[in-house]
Order: sequence, then C-alpha cells, then structure tokens
Amino acid sequence: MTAVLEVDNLNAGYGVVPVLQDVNLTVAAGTITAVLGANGAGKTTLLRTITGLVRPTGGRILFSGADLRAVKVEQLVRRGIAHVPEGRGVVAELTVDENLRLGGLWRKDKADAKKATAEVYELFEPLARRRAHLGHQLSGGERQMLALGRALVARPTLLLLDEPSLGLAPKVTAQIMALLKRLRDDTGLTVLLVEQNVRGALSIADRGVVMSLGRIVMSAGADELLADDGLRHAYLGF
Amino acid sequence: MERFIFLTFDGLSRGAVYAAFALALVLIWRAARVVNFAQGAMAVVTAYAAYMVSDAVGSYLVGFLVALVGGLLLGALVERGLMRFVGHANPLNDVIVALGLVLLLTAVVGIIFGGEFRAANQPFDTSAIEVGGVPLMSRYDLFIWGTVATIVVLLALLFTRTAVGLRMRAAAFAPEVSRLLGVNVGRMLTLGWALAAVVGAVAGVLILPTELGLHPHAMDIVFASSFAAAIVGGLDSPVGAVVGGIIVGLILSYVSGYLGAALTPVAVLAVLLAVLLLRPGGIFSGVRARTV
Amino acid sequence: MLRIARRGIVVAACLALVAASSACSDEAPSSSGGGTAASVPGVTDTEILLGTHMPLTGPAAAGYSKIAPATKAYFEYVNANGGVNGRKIKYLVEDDGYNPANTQTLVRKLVLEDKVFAILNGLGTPTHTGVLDFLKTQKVPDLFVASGSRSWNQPEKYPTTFGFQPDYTVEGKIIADFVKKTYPGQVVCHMGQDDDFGRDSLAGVEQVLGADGVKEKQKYVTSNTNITPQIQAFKAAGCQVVISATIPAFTALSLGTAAKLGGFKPQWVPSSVGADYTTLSGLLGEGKVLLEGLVAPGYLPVSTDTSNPWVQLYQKVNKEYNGDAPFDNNIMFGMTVGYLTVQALLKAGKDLTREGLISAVESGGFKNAAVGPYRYSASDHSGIGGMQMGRVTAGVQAAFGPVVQTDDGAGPVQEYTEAPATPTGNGIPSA
Amino acid sequence: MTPQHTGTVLELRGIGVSFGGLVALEDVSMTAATGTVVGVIGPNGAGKTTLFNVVCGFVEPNTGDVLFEQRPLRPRPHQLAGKGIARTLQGVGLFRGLTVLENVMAGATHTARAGLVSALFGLPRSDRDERRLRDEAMTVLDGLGIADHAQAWPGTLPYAVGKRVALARALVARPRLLLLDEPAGGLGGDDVEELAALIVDLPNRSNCSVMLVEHHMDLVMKVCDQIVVLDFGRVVAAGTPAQVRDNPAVAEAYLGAEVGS
Amino acid sequence: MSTTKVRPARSPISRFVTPRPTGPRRGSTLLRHLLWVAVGAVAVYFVSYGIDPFRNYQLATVAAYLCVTAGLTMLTGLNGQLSLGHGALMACGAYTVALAQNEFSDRGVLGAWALPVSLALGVLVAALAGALIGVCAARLRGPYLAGVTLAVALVVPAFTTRFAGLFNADQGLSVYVDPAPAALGPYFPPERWQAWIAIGAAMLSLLIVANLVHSRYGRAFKAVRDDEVAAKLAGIHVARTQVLAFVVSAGCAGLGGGVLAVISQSVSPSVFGLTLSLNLLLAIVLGGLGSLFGAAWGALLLVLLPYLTTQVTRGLELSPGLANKLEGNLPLAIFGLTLIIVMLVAPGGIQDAFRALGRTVRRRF
Repeated sequence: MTAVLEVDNLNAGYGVVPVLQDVNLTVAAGTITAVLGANGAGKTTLLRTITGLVRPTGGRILFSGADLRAVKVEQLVRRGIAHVPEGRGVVAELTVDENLRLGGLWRKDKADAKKATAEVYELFEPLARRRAHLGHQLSGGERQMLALGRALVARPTLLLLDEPSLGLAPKVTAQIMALLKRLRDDTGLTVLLVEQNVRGALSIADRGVVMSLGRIVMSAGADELLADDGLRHAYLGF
Repeated sequence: MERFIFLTFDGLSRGAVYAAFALALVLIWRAARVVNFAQGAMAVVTAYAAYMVSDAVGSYLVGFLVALVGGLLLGALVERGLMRFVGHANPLNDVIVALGLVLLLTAVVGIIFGGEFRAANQPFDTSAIEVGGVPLMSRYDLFIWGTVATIVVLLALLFTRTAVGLRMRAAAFAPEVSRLLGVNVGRMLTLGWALAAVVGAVAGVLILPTELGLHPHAMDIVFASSFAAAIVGGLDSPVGAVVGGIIVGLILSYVSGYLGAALTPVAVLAVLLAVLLLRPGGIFSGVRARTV
Repeated sequence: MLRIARRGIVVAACLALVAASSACSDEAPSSSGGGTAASVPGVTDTEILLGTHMPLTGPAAAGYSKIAPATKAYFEYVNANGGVNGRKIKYLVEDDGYNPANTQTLVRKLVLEDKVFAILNGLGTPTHTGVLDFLKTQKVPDLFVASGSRSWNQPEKYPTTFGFQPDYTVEGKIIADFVKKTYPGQVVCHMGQDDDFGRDSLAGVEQVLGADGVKEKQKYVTSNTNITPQIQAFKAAGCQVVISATIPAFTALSLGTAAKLGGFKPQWVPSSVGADYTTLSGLLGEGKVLLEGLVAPGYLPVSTDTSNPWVQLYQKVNKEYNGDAPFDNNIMFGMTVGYLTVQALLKAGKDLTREGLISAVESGGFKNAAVGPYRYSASDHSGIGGMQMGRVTAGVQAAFGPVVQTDDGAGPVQEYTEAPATPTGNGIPSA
Repeated sequence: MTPQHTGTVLELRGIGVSFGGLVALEDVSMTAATGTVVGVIGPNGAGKTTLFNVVCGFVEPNTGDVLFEQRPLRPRPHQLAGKGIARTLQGVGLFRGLTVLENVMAGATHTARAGLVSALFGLPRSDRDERRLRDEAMTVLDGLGIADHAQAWPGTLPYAVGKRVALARALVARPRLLLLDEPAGGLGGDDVEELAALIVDLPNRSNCSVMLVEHHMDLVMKVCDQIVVLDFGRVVAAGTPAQVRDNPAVAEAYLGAEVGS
Repeated sequence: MSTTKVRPARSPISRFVTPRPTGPRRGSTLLRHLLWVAVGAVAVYFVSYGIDPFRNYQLATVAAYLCVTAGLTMLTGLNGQLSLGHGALMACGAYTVALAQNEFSDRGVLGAWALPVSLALGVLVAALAGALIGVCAARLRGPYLAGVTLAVALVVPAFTTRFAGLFNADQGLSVYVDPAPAALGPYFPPERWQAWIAIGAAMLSLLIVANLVHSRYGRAFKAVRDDEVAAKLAGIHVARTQVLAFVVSAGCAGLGGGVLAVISQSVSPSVFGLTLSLNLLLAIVLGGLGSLFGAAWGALLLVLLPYLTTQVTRGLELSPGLANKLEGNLPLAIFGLTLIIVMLVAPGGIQDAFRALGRTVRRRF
C-alpha cells in the first residue's frame, strides 16, 4: 500500500489564531479515511490547508511524493485532487449542466470529459432530469450528488469530501456512503472524508482520525474505533 | 402628444448609452464586488485614444476598434497594476483608490490633450428621421441602439455559450470552488475588468457625439446617470442595467422636456428612492439570502 | 483614559503642526492698506505682484484656462521691455476649478500669504461673488472681473471692485436692438443658462422687445447635456431667431441639435461669451458649416481679423511669450486685460498704492483694443460699454455695422462714433 | 431545585411556515413548561432554526400562534429582550468591533434608562446608567468565569470563551426564556460538561426556562426535561429523553442507521 | 450544583494584544471630554496667536471640515453607513445660516447671540434633512445607499435654481457676519476671529460625537454595523439606531456647513457639490475610518494636501507652453497619486498607521 497523501507536522491558522497544530497524517492509496471531531476541531481547515486554500505556517504536504505547497490551488485538479468543500460548493447561480461542465473544463481530453459527464448522469439519475435547473433550485440531496458528480468528472485519484451528509436524510446519506465505498472498491479512489455522522462514516472507512482543538488526538482503524466504547464516548460523544 | 412621442424617442436613445455604461458597472460589480468610480475616466482615456487614431487615419471604424482594444488593455492594466493590490480591510478602500485614479487619469489627459472640447467623430448622419412631422430617431441613434444591442447579445452569448464565460461566471459567484475546479480566478478577474472597460469604452465613444464633445470630464455626468441606472436595475443584473438605463434616459428626457432641465437631478433622486424603497436591491434583485 | 489622553495630545500635535508650518506671525496692520509705497503689499521697487483665480482644470476650464496665460504672456512682454515704471509685473495664477470653495481659499492665500497688490481678472460669477466681501474688507483692488454679471458694478457697496466686459443685460439689449432692426416681424426666442447669465440676458432682451416679444424661452443647466427637448420646443414654436445666452459648448450643442431635428435652422444670435468662432468650430468639428451666417456681438476685435493692429500685436506676443498657443478670442481677452492693467498701473504713477490704483481706474479714459468705451468713473464700475456685431461668412468671423452702446437700465441703444484706438509703437502703453 | 413557576412559558400552536412553496414547518405544536429545559432536535434542515426564528419574529408563520406566558406573542426581534426572551446564535455571533464587556453590555440595552440627550451631553445620568450596565455585565461575566476576558476583543478569544460570552450577552438581559441555538457546537468534552451544568442550573438560579437546539446528544439527553424531535418540518416525536431515545422513528430520522455493507 | 471554574485561555494571542480599555470609566464622561476640549481650546488659542492670518483661515477651514468628518466617521466607520451626500447636508446648514444671518442683519437685531442662534438653526435644518435621508438609508445597504446619497449630493444646485428667489441660484448668497468684538483691539485679524468660531464649533462637534460614541448609543452603532441580527436580539432597534446615527452626523454636517458659510461669508451651490462629498469620504478613509483622530487627520489633509501639491509644483521652472499644460493638472495628478499610494501603503488610514507604528515602537523598547 503506497501513501497517496502525507501530511507532516502541519501548522496553519487564520491571522494570528492557530487552527492546526503539528498535524501528521498518512493516507494510503485506495482507502477511505474518516476525519472526525467536534465543530471547530480543525477538520475543515485540515482539508483547506491540504488544497492550499489556507496557507500553512509550517510543515509539509506531499501528494504522490510531490510537495503541494508549491502548487497553485487551480492546478490541483489537474494533478488528480478533487475537493468538495463544506456546504457542497454547488454554484447556485449556474445550472446543473453548467456545474458539471465546469468540473471538466480544464481537461484537454474533451471526449473523455463528455463521457465522464454522461457517467455522472447515469450514476445520479435525479440530476439527469434536472439538467437545466439552477443550483439553488435543487434539494439538499441533489446538490450533494451534483457536487460529488462534478468532482468525479475530473476523474480524481484523491477525493477530499467535507461533510457530505450535512442536512441530508439518513437514506440519502447511506446512498452516498455506499457510493464512496463502491468507488473505492471499483476504481481505487482514495477518499479523505470529514464527517459528523460518525457511525455512517466509520461504517465505510478504513481508518478513522479524531481531531480536537487543531490536533490529531487519535488515529486508528475504523473497526477499532467503532468497537472501543471508551474511545467512542471520549472523542465522538456517543 | 407629438412632444411626448418625441421625448420618448429622445429618452430611449439616451437610455441606450446609459444602459451600456451601466452594463460596464454591473460587469465589474459581478466580477469583483467593486463599484468602479473610475469607469468614466477610463472611458475618457480610451475615447481620446480613439479620437487621435481615427483623426490620424481618417477612419471612424479604426478609431472604434482602437477604443475596443484600448479598453481591453486599460481595464486589464487597472486590475493587474492597481486594484489587485488594494487591501480589502474595508470596502471603501476600492472606492478611494478608484477616485484617486479618476483624478490621476483626468489630470494626465488634461496635460496631454489640454482642457479644450474636441468634436467627436460620428460615422452617420445625425439628423433625425421624421415621422408625421415629429423627428424621431437619427441614423446615429439607430447605430447606438444597434451597437448596444450587439453588446448585450455578445455578452449573453459569451456568458452562456462559451467556456470562458462559464469560468467567469463561476469565478464571480464562487471564487473558491472555481479555483478547486481549475479556474484561474485571478485571470478571470482581470478579464472581467477588461471586458467591463471595453463596454465602458464603447459607451463612451457612442455618447460623445451627442454630448458636448471630448473633454477630460466628458463622462462625469454620464457616470452619475449610469450609476443611478445600474442601481435602479440592480447591480447584479445585466438585464437590470439595460432596463435601468432606459428608465433613467426616459425620466431625464421627460423631466427636461416638461419640467425644466434644472430639475433632472431631483427626478433621478425621486426615481432611485421610489424604486429602492420598494426593492432595496434594485428592480432585478434576486431573492434575499437567509440572514439568521 | 489613556486613549483620551493620546487623543488630546495628537489634537494638540496637529495644531502645533499648523503653527509650525506657518512662516511667520504678522501683527502689523499691513492689510489695512495705505501708508507709504514701501509698505504697500505686493509692491517693491522692482516688482508688482498681481494674482488671479481661474478654472485651469475641471469641466469649466475649456477655453477659460487660456486667459490667464495670455495675460501673463503680455506682462512678460512688458517686463522684457522694461516693465512698468521700472517694476516688473509678476502674475500669480491660482486654479480654482470653478469651485467657489477653492476660490475662497485661494484668494485669501493670494492676499494674506502671497500679499498681492491686487486681484486681477478673477473669473466667474459664482466663484468671484464669494470673495467680494473679503476683498472689500481687505481694501484690495479687485480689477476687471471676468464675467458679465452686474454685481461688479456696485461702487458704494464694493468700492474696490471693477468689471471688464459688457454686462449680460447690456449685451442682451444690444442683441435685441440688432434683431429688432435686422429681422423685423420674425419670431424671436431665447435660450438661456439657468443662472444670472441667462436671466440678465433675457432681462436685457425683454427690455427692448417687450415681454411678449420673445415667444419661447428655454433654459438649460450645464450639468445636463441633453438639450434636445429645449431645441424641439423652439422648433415647435416656429422660432426664426434664437438669441442665446450660452457658453461655447452649449452654443455648439444647440446648433448641432437643431440641425439634427429635421433641418431646424433659425438665425442664431449667441452672446459674445459663447460665440468665439475658433472655439465653436473646434467643438463642432465637421459640423462647423453650421456656423455659417452666425451673428454675435463682440467687444474686442475678432481674433481671426489679422488686418487689425491689435490682433497683430497680440499674435506677436503670443508667439514669443505664450508658447504659440492656438490663437482665439480668449487670448485676445487675456491680452487686452493685460494691456488695460498696464494702462491703469501707469496712470496710478510711480508711488503705487492701492488707493492710487483705484482712483486711477475710476478716472477712466482708457482706450485700447476694446471697440467701445470703458465706462469707469467714481460712480460706475462697469467695464466696456460698447459692442459691434460680427458675422461668420465663408468660415471667417468678421465685425460689421456700427459700434453701439447702452446701459443696463432703460437707456437707449445708440451708436458710438469715436474712432478705434491703435496700439502704440511697441505695443506697450505709455503714461 | 423546585421550579418557582408552574404553567407554560412558551406554547406553539399549529405553526406552519413555507418559503416560496418549500415547506419548512408544518403544523408544529409544542409547549415548554416554566422552569424546564426543552430540547429541539432533528437533522439539519428539519426546521429547528426556522422554529427559533418564528419565536423571535425573524420569520412570520403562515399559520398558527405563538403564546409566551399564556399571552399571544407577536414578536419583533428587537422587542424580544424587553419581553423577557433572549437567544444565542449558531457559532459565536459576537460584535467583533466591541470588547467582551461591551458585547455583554449591549445585551442589556433594553434596561438602559438614560436617553439620547444625556448621552449627547455626557450627563451624569448617562454615566450612572453605563456604570450600572457595566456592573451587571461584569457580574454575569464573573458568574460564567470569564471576567478576565472583559477587555479582550472577540476575535482573540478561544472558541469556547466566545460561546460563553455570547451566553453572557443573552443572560444579562435577565430573560425568562432563553433560546440556545447549538450552544455546544464546537466545544470540547470538558466544555460541554460545564455547559451542561450551567444550563441545568439556569431555571433555578436565574428563573429562566430554556429551549435549545443541539446536535450533541449527550448534552441534550443530560440537560433536557423534554425533547421535541423535528424531521422535514414536522414533529415526529416528543417526550422525556428516555422516551425519545427509545423511539425507533427518532433513531431512523436522526441518529442515523449504520450503512449496511 | 457544579460551578464553572475559570479556565485559562488556550490560545496565546491575548498576550500580544493589549486591548484598549473601553466601556464606561469611573468619573464623568462629560468632565473628562470637557477637559480635553479645554486643553484643545487653550492650545488653539495660543496657536492662533502664533500664526499669520492666512494660516488662521486655513485653521478655520480645517475646523469647519472637522465638524463634518467627526460626524461622518461615526456614521460610516462606526455605524457602517456610507454617505456620498454629506456635502448636501452641509449646504442645508450653510444656507440656513446665511438666510438667518441676513434676516437678523436686515432687521437690525444682530448681537452676540445671533450667530449661535443661526448656527443652531443650521444644525436643526440639516438634522431634519438627515432624518429624511436616514429613514430611506435604513432600508439600503452598500452601493445602493451610495447611489442614493450620491443622487442627494447632486440635487443642491437644482434646489437653489428652482427657488432662485430665496437661494439666488448659482451665484449664491453672501452672509452677513459681525466683525470681531471691538474689545479684541483694532488690529485683531478677522481670520483669527473666524478661526476661534470654527474651532469652537469643531470642539462642540467633537464633544458631542465623543460623548455619543462612549454611550450606549455608540455601542449600538457598532453592534448594528457588526451584526444586525445579533443586535436585534440584544434589544437594539436597528433602523432607529441607523436613523439616529444619520441625524447626528447630519447635524454635525450642518454645523460644519454653517461655519464654512460664516468664515467664507458666502454660500453657493457649487461649493457643496459632489466633489465636496467625495472629498469628505476621502478624508475620513485616509485619516482612519471610525476614529475621531482619523477625522482630524482627514480634515487637515483636505486643506493641506491641495495646498501643498500646488506649492510643490509652483517651484518648477517651465517653458510657457509646458507650464500652461501642467498648471492645475499637475497638482491634481499628484493629489490622485497620493490617494492611491496612501491606500496601498496604509489601507487602515493614517491613524491606523500611526497606531501600528506606536505598537512597534513600544514593543521594541
């Protein structure tokens, strides 16, 4: 198992307020890693720092061996990293079709971008029916599908997913989790998943990482985390 | 009735230019959330460039093209060289820098070309075509309408049909997401300024022959009217800019014609209040976001 | 408390800064005027300091910004030839951008800081009106104000202020008299700027033609460049002669707009303020053919009349001392003001005082490029009283007909018969 | 630990809200007994915040009535504090241009007596009023254990302290009903424990009933006397924590079933 | 019953930030502010004796602008409402003072009380106009408010022309002002008297604004600016607070306008055009938004910057042709360039730059 992503001693913050402190994390290829923790623990900042939306104040981020700190945000998608940000990042003023086109605009291989788009419509049937609708006309579930679908148009090797279950009915959440699992199993996609729905996330994840106050306080196999009542209670609050 | 018809057509042809100029303001607002107070001064600079070239070459068309290219360059230059470096600690900083730019550009134009009015070239006959004794529109008015309509159509095509347009819209609405999707947001911002400056430059070249002529301050009043137009329509809406432009054009014409020229500023204020007190975000404002 | 303390300190610091930047503190009552020549502000054995305020920038600068440099150039010419009684004239020009707030500050700067001997040819009615009281208090000669307002002619209220050009009412009467005689029975209309310019002009016109002698009256404001509604109203009223109290830009705009409205071609008779052919043809570009047949009064020789000795003199000075700026009526105006000033200074004598200068102007009798007489006396501070009509023929503006004069009251318009003056040998007045 | 009041502090009857055709709340009825803590739970988008907004007057219900202390409430947000209702916002929601002390003093605005004239001229009346507000604010800050931060700017505070300041700003108004919107959001384990103790104590110590929206189930189960579960804008369950916990509908809607592999 | 224990701040930032003490202090706000007004007044008294009449006039102009910028920085900086129309509010004050003074003079009822009464009327009229605009403004945000207030700035000439009988259109009115009291001596320069009047007004304006800012209203202004929803929940009537800020700031503008009318002894519409309104905005932003100090810097800049740019360019020796082109334009270009550079170098304005400098110096030593 090779590491797709390695985070070494990462520090980051907003202004003078530190948010990440000495974060170390290794994500193996073809696995799903769940990042868990309370609001404000730094999970979202971790993802944003990895993709360069927040400038790290110290440490390294290696993606397939290359340091990401030197890579511009808009170049990441060309390297195979897709980030679905918090709140899903559907451009509300654009139509479903335009959102999906946006996902493949950077690609030279227009034919494959088209093919990928078609695959997304196949994968998420409800989207196909709402091609011409604007982003803000979609339901929460449809938006999540759109954001995920748009990321997949890029055919990424690493998918960073921030709270996909936010505000979704349990059934929809379950579908999305199942899809992630399938993508990992079928295409070898690597996923870094920030989730509050701990049970849902751990049920598909290979590893779980628990953050608190900007640090990683716990890192273990998903099964281990689910099984250990003490850990669960202390860090996950259930 | 004849007077009313006359004033209506007069207002419509003015409104067309206000619409184009308001469109330029809307473009920048949508791309960068800045009301570009330097729009008028920038249009003056490009108009002088167009004037110089078309005078030297003797072709209106060449001058027109110079204005287009000049606008593109100037817009990009202003964004790349200046606006990009303005701190956003407070949204007024953009306004102050734009005002500083107005002073600077006006003074430089004044130094190079002097403060005299210069006759602006016009490609067409400006005498009005009469219908039933009422002079309605001149060929030049039709040219204005045609050009403004072309701009609106081209912009619509650009934004809805092309990849660049899609990128620009995405970058304006959701810069962060766009970057994650590989869009160079900084470049889109530059392009937005450049496009807006082109539209402003065209509006400037169009309106000058109907105004006093070319002069460092030629666009001051046009800017004020067009800003009002953009606000009436809603700063986020290109359609609003066009409708707002026509509304302001008509109001100015009716008030000038029926109540006296001196009262036009009062009329503009009244229209702004009437519209904004009913719709605080302009006629074509979208749904208000949830605040809690 | 700390913040307040710091605030107090900085306020004090600000004030100290102002204090520190001040050159000196002058308790001497020099501003009250009088005294010997040695203590007269702005006058030394070698120099006379004059100041003015002009719009050099801003929307109103067009044309006007050329006046002060022309005056200055004429002074340089005089200085190069020995000056006035051995003193060279230094002319400080302040740009007020036609904003009265700036005029306020700049005129105070000229008087209080630069200590000019007199304010000369300050331009604009709204701008200059604001400094009348100040100049009166300071007893500073306020010569040859560049505007046709009647306000400058109030010797009891403002004893140091003098006008220059014929006021707008005088001009209105002269134009109306001409129109009445030349175009009898035609429908006459009036286009006026919506301020004292338009109002005074209309008053003069109606004085001659009667209130019902003007069929359609329209006004414009400089902040609204769409005057199509006004012109259409003239057309609808069937106007045949339109007298206009318009600045050049709006004269041009009126002509251009009228031409657009289905060939509406009345006889335009604009005020001299807005009738300079060079300026107008620049404004109209290819449309300058519209100026053909334009009739307007003037109080100075037309700048294009190269046979006129004054024009020749001024062109020479313009070439040598004014960077050969495009020669037009504004330069004529500026140089005539310079000439008149030198005349007045010479008349005031070697022992130059502010009171002396004022008496010198009040004693009158100046003759120079002006086609009509200067009316200066102790009881009349208005300027030139006569005008001559001019017409554009084949692209050349030329004077024709008699010089006429009148007052701004009910007095008649009558011919002025004295022969025009010519400049002395080297173009510098002698005592 | 005995409640001083009996009866209901807040009653909602058949509240319905829709935004442009989208139903946010449908026929929601519930009561909050005086001196109790009522929790509102449910998935995001279930209508919890909308429900708070109805009580606060930010959203006008299409149907139904709100009764506060048995009287109909036609709330306008800025009058709430004067009527005895205070609310905290999701996140921190502090005024970043005011110090902690000033933030809390702002919460007591409705109790100020000195008028504009005394303020304009800095009259003693205004000073007295200000000192009283300041003392009250300091007392509340002290009670929450954050008096040390009184002069700090909100932007420099640790998240947990910020949330506590927001609570202080609500408490300084001496509300009889306190609406807490995700008070535990972003707090660590210890902080949540302390918060729980605080909330439980409010009805006794401050005569203040509490209604809270929260995801943190431990907290909800620990502090609430009654729990209302919302899903898709409807009440799907209501009762004591124990009753709610055992309700299968709640587990399905909110707690989330595991994904079968 | 478990009590909460005090927890140490986890983040180390608080060590680096020394918050300025705010909120009420012991002692009387009025006395404290009066003390500083007195200090200022005494300082100015001596300064006004130390400088020549023209500096005194400049000082008077700075003070007149300071009346306005103090109110405007409160409105824009502390309450977050943008106004491009304060020039028009100044015009309200100026014309009221002009009409009142001339009326008093015509009736021969002038006395020491006349000027304060006229100025008070000016403040009243401007405050009423401000209330009207404020009620509209309370519904508007950002550029929409800017647009409406910009339109307000442009209506002044329209009114003076429409009611030319009262306001005398473009030409404006001259303002009768009593000369300095005879007790000050025959050679007492009128400019020094004007400076005293203007400084008195500026001190009053600063006093009132400072009092207000340090009261619960000042707190409400900032609360509304920072978070309207939270402000409502804190019991603050948002719209009323915004209108109040507008009214007080308009009153200050009216006072400033009135003082300007008095020191220049004239009023005309083009003084109060859009340029003035924009200049006022420049002043408060360049000075440092939201601080009374910044307002003072701004007022100083408004007077000194044009003066200095003209002085600097005057020294150049140029050929007549070039001089004709540069005259007037060069100072404007320098002015524009200065604005841009200051905004790029010190985006928080002068006051902020000084504060940062002070912090650095304190940390060093």
